[in-house]
Amino acid sequence: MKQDVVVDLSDLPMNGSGTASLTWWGTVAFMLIEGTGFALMISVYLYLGSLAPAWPIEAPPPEWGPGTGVTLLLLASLVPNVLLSRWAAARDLRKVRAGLLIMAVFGTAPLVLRVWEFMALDVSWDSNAYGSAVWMLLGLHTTHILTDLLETYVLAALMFTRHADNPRRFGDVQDGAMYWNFVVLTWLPIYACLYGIPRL
Amino acid sequence: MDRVGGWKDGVVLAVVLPALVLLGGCRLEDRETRPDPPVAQALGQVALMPNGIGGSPPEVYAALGRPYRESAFHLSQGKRLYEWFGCQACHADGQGGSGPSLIDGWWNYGPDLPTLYTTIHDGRPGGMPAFRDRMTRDQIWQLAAYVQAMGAYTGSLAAPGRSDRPQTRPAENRLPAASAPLR
Amino acid sequence: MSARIQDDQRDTDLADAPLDAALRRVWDTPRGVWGALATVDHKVIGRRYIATAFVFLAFGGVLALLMRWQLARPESRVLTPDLYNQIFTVHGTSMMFLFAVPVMEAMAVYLVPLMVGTRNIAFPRLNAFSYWMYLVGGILLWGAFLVDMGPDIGWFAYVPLAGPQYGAGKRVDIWAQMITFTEISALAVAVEIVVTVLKQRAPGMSLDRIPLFVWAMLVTSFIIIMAMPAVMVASTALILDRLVGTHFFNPAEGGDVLLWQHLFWFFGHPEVYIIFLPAVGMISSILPTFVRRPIFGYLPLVLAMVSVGILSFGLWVHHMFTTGLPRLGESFFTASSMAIALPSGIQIFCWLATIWYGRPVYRTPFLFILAFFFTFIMGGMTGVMVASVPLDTQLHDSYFVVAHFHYVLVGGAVFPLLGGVYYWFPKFTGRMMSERVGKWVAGLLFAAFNFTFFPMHVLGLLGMPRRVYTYQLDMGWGGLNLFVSLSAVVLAAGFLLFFYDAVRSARHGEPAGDNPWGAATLEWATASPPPSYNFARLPVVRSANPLWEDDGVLPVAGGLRVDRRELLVTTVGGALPEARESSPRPTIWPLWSALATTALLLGSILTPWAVVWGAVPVTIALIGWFWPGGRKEEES
Amino acid sequence: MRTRPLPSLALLLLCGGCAGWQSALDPQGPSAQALGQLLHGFVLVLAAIWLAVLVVLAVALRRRSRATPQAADRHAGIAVGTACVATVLVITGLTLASYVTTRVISAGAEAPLVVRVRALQWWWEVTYPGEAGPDVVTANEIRIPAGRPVRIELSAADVIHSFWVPNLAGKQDLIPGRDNVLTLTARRPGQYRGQCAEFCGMQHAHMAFMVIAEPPEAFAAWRAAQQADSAAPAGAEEAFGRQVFEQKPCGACHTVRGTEARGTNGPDLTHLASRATLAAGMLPMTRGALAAWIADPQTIKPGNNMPMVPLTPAELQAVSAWLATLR
Repeated sequence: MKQDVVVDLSDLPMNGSGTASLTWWGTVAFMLIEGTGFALMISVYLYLGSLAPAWPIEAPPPEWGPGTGVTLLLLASLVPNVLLSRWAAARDLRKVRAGLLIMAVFGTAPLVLRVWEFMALDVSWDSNAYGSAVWMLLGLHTTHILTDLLETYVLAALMFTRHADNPRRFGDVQDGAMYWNFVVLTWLPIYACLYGIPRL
Repeated sequence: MDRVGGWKDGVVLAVVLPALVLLGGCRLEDRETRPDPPVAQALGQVALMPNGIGGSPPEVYAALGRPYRESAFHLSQGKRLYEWFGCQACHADGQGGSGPSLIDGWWNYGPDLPTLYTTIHDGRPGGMPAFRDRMTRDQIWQLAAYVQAMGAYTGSLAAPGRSDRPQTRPAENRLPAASAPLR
Repeated sequence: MSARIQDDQRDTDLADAPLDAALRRVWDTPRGVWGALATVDHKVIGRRYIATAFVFLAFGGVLALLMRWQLARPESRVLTPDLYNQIFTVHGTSMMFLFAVPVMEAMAVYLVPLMVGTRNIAFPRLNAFSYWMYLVGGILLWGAFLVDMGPDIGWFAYVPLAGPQYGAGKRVDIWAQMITFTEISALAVAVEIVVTVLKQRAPGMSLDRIPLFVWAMLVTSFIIIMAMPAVMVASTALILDRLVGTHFFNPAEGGDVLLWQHLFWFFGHPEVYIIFLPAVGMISSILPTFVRRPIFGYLPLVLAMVSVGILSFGLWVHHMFTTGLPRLGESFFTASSMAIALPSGIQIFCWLATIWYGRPVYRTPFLFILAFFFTFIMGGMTGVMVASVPLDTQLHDSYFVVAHFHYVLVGGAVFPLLGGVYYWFPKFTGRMMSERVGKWVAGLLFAAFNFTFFPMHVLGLLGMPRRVYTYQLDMGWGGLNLFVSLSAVVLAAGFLLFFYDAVRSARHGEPAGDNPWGAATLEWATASPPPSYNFARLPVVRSANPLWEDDGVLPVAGGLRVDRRELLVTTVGGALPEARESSPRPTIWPLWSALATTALLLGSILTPWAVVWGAVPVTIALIGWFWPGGRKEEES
Repeated sequence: MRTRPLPSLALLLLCGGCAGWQSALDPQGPSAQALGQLLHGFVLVLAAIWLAVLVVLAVALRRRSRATPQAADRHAGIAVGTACVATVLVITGLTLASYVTTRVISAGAEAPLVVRVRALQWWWEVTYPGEAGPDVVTANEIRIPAGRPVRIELSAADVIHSFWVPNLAGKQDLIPGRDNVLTLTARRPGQYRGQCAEFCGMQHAHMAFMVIAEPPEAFAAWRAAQQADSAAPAGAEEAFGRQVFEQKPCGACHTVRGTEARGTNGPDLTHLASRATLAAGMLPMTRGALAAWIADPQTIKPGNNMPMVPLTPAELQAVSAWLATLR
C-alpha cells in the first residue's frame, strides 16, 4: 500500500509523564484490580457479620491501640509522600533521594506496628469465621504495604546508582507515590470496618 | 523472525510437558473403594509380638503399596469412621476423655500401624472395646491409619483438613499433633 | 542496504528498504532458544497463546468424548465414577479457564496492537509473564489429571464438597491454585489491553473510530478487572479453609456455604460475557467485510457492549435460584437477567440490518457467522428461560442447562472464534486456509453441534440431572443419549478437520497477500504475516474504516527513531500524539518471575510457609525484571 | 417409556406432553402444573421470536439492497428501534408471567403434614414427626396422601444436595447450615421418581428416591404400620439371618427396631421390605437384589459408604431372606 507521510512526530518528548505515561495507566489499572479485591473482602466481612447472631463471634472487639497507631502513621506518611511526588515532578534528585529514604522509614514503621495489630485482634484465624475474615482483611492490606515498601527500597537503591538521573526514574517515583496514597486510602474503610463495626 | 517461536512452541509446550508428568507419574491419589475379597481377608493377618505390642503388617499390605497411611482418601475415610463408630465418646477429637488422649505423644501400646490395628480389632483391657464385629478389616486399617496420622509428630501431606463442625483443636494437617495447642 | 544507523536516526530520512532493515535490527526477536524464551513480541506470544489454547480445547474435547462414551448406554461401566467426576471437572475447568477466556485474550494480544496501529502491546514483558503463568496453570491441571489427582468437584467447586472435610487429598488445592495461575495471567492481559487501547492508538483513531473488536476487548478487559478478583478471593478463602483451618465456609463456626456461591458467581456470570463479548466484537469486525458495507449502528453496538458489561455484574444470583434465597431478591435478579436481553437484542438487530443492506459473500468466516445466528439465538432464548425464577427450579442443574450453556458458549463464542480464525489466519501466517475444507468444517460443526446438544434440552426436561456418571435403564434416556453420543463423534470429526486444515494451510496454503478479504481495518494495512515492528510508519486514521477510503493511499506519521524500540502514546479521547515512548527489548526475567511465582504457589499447596520462603525468589526475579539495563530504550 | 430421539424433538417443538416417572413434561401436581404451563408459554413465545429472527436473516441474505446509504440507515434505524421496543415488551411480559407463577406456587402453602428430609452422601433420610406414637423414620421413599399439600423440610448432613421430583415441583437445594422448605402436592395416587440434582460426590448419579402418593386412608394405614417395631422372624432361616445381622457389622450402622441393631449411620431398615426400591432407587426390592447388594455394594455403587462385609453363602442367604420379610 502506498504511504503518504502526513504527520511529523519528531518533536514529541521521548517519554511521557503523568497521564501520558503508560506506567501511570498500568498503575491505575492495578489499583482498580486491588481496590475491587479490597471491596470484595470488606463485603465478605459484612456478609458474614450480617449472618452471625453476634459480631464479633466469641471475641472482644479488637483493641484500639496498635490499629490506630498504624492509621496515624499511614496518614502522617502522606505528607512526605506528597512532597516526594512533587520533588520527583520537579526532578530534584537530592530531595527525591532524601524523600525515598524517609518513605522507606515511614513504610517500615506501620509494618512493624502491624505485628502488634494482629495480636490486638484478640482472635485467631482458626477460631471462627470472624477471626478468618479479620485476619484475611488485615493480611491482604499488609501484603500491599509490604510490596509497596519493597518497591520503595528498590527505588531508593536505584536512585543512588548511575540510573538515577533519568526522567523515567522520576516517573517511577511518582507512580510509586500514587500507589502509596492508594494503600493508605484503602486502609481507611478497612480500619473503619475492623474497629467500628464490632462496636456498633 | 517468523521462524522464532509461535504456533509450534505453543503446541509443543502444552503437549509435551504434561506428557512428561505422565511419564514420571503414577496414580498418586487412587481411590480404591473395593478391596478384592481375598485381599480384604489377608488384611487381617497381622503378626503381633507375644506381648501384644509391635508387630509386622500382613504381607499383602506391602503388596498394596502401603495405601492406608499415605492415601488422603483412606485417611479421610478413617476420619469419617472415627465419628461413625463413636470414638469421640471416649477419645474426644483426640484429646481424650474417659479414654486416653491420642495426640499427646504417649501410646500405651505403641504407635505402629499393626498395633493400632490390633487395638481396634481386638480391644484392650481398661475399656477399649473390640471392633472386629462392627467394622470390616479394610475399615479398621483406615481408622488405624487415621489415628496414627492424628497423633504423628511430623505433619503429613495426606492428612485431612478441618471438619465442618465446631472446632476443638487445629486440624490434622496443620501441625504435628503433639505440639498443637489444646484449648 | 544496511546504511549505518546513527544515534537518533529518524524514519523520515529513510527509504522503504533501509527503514525495514533498521527496524528489524531493533525489533526482531533473536533466534535460538534464548530468543524463544525471552521474546516480548506480542505476535509471537499471541500465536503461542492461541496454539496452546487450542491444544487445551482438543484435550477438553477428548474428555467430552470419553464422557459421551460412558453415557451412551445406561449403567455403562466404561469409566468409574471417580474418574468420570475428574473428567467432567477437568473438561469444564479446562474449557473455561484454559481455553475460552485465554483464547479470546490471545486473539486480542495478537490483533489489538495491529488493529489500533501500534508496534507492540503495552507492557510486553508482563505479556510474556502472563503466557508463562497461563501455561504453568494448564500444565498443573492436566498433569494432576494424568496422575489421578485431577479435581473432582465440578468447575465451580461448591463447598462443602470442595471443602477440607469432603475434598480429600490435594485435588481441590490443585484446582484452586490453577485458578490463581489463570487469573493472574488473565488480569495481566486485561491491563495490557486496557492501556494499549486507551493510550497506544494510531493518531486520529478517536473513540468513534476504534474497530468494534477492539471496543469489545476494552469492555471485556474492564469486566475481567472487576470480576476476576472475586474468584481470587474465593479460591484463596477455599485454600485457607483447607490448609490453615479458617472458617469462611464452615457454618458451625459462623461461616457460610452460600458465601462461596455468591463470590464464585459474582465472577462466574461476568465470565460468560468475558467469553461472549470478544466473540461479539469479532462478528462486528468480520461481518462488514463479507457484506461489503460498513457496520450499521456503530454507536448502539458500543453502548450495547458497555451496558452488557455493566449489567453482567447484576445477574449472579440467577445461578442460585434454587438455594432458597428471599423471594424479593430473586425477582429482582429475574428482572435484571431478562434486562440483559435488550442490549444483546440490539446487537443482533444491528447485524441483521447490516446484512439487510449489504451484499453477502459466502466465504467460510461468514458461514460461521450464520451458524452463530442460528445457535446463539437459541441459546439466548433458553437463557431467558433459565433467568425466570420459577422455570429455573425445573431447569437448573439438569441437562437443559448443559444444552443451554453449550449453545451460548459454542454457538455464541466458539463459532465466531473459528470464523475469526479463518478470517485472520492469512494475517497470522501469510497463507489462506482452504475454502473447500472450511465449508465442510462449518457445515459439519454446525449440524453435529445441533444434533449433539439439542436433544439435551429434552433430556433435561425428562428429568436427567447434570454431572451424573450414569443413569438407570428404566429412565428411558438411553435412546437420546446414544443419539447424542453418536453426534458427538461427528462433532469431534468436524474439529479434527479444522485442525487438519489449520496445520496443512500453515505450510501449504495459498499465499494471502496483505489484505486478501478487502477488509477495512488497520491490521490489513501491513504485510501478512506482519513484520516484527508491525508498521514501518505508524498509520494515521481519518475514519472508522480506514482502508476503505477511496484513494488507496495510507496516510502515515513520520519522525520516530529507528535506533531503539519506539512507539507512540496518544490521548485517550481523540488519539492526538502525546509522546514517543520506548518499548522493552526481549528479556528472560518474565520467565524467571513466572517460575518463581510457580514455586511459591505450588509450594503453598504443600505448606503455608512456602509463601514466606517463596517470596524471596519472586522478589529477586521482580527486581531483575525492573532494574534498568542502560539500553537506548532507557533514554529520555 | 422409551423415548426415541426424533419424535422427542418433534414432541418438544409441538409442546406435546411427554410422560415419564421423572419428567417435568408430565406434571402431576399443582406446582409442576403451573411450571409446565409457564414452560409451554415461554417455549412458544421464544421459539416464535427465534424463528422470526431467522426468517429476517434469510430474507436479508436473499434480497439485494438498492437503497442509498442514507435511506438504508434511516430505515434500519426505525426497524432496529421497533425491534428494541418489541424486545422490551416481550421480556416485560415474560418477567410478569414468571412473577405471577411464583405467587401461584407459593400461595396456599398451608400444609398440615410435615415430612423432614435429610440428605446424606448418597441417600435420603425421611422422618415423619410423630403425632401419636414414635417418629416414623424411613429412607429413600416419601409416602404422601394424594391430593393434600405436604410440607417437606429439607436439611443436609454433609454436602449440598438438591431435592427434585420434576413431576410434582421444581427443585430445592439442601444446604448445610441453611434449612429450606418445599410444598409438594400429588394430584393422583402414583409413583413419582426424584433424584439429587446438585453434584454431591461419587454416587451423585445414584441418589434417587420415590415419592409414593396414596389415597389418604392407605397413607394413614401405612403410617400406623411403620410405627410398629419390626416383625419377628417367621422361620429358622429368618431367625438365623437376624442373628447374623446383629452379630456382623450390619447393626453398627443400621437400625432395625425390635432388634439389637441400633446403628444410625445408614438407613433405618425396620420396614425395609415395604419400600419400593433398594439402595436409593437403584434396585427393585426383591430378595435377590438384597443379596446382590449386600454381597458386593462397592461394585453396584462404587464409593458408597456401605462396606463389603464378608459373609458365607449361608449367612448371605439368611440375611437377605430375613430383610425381605421386614415389611
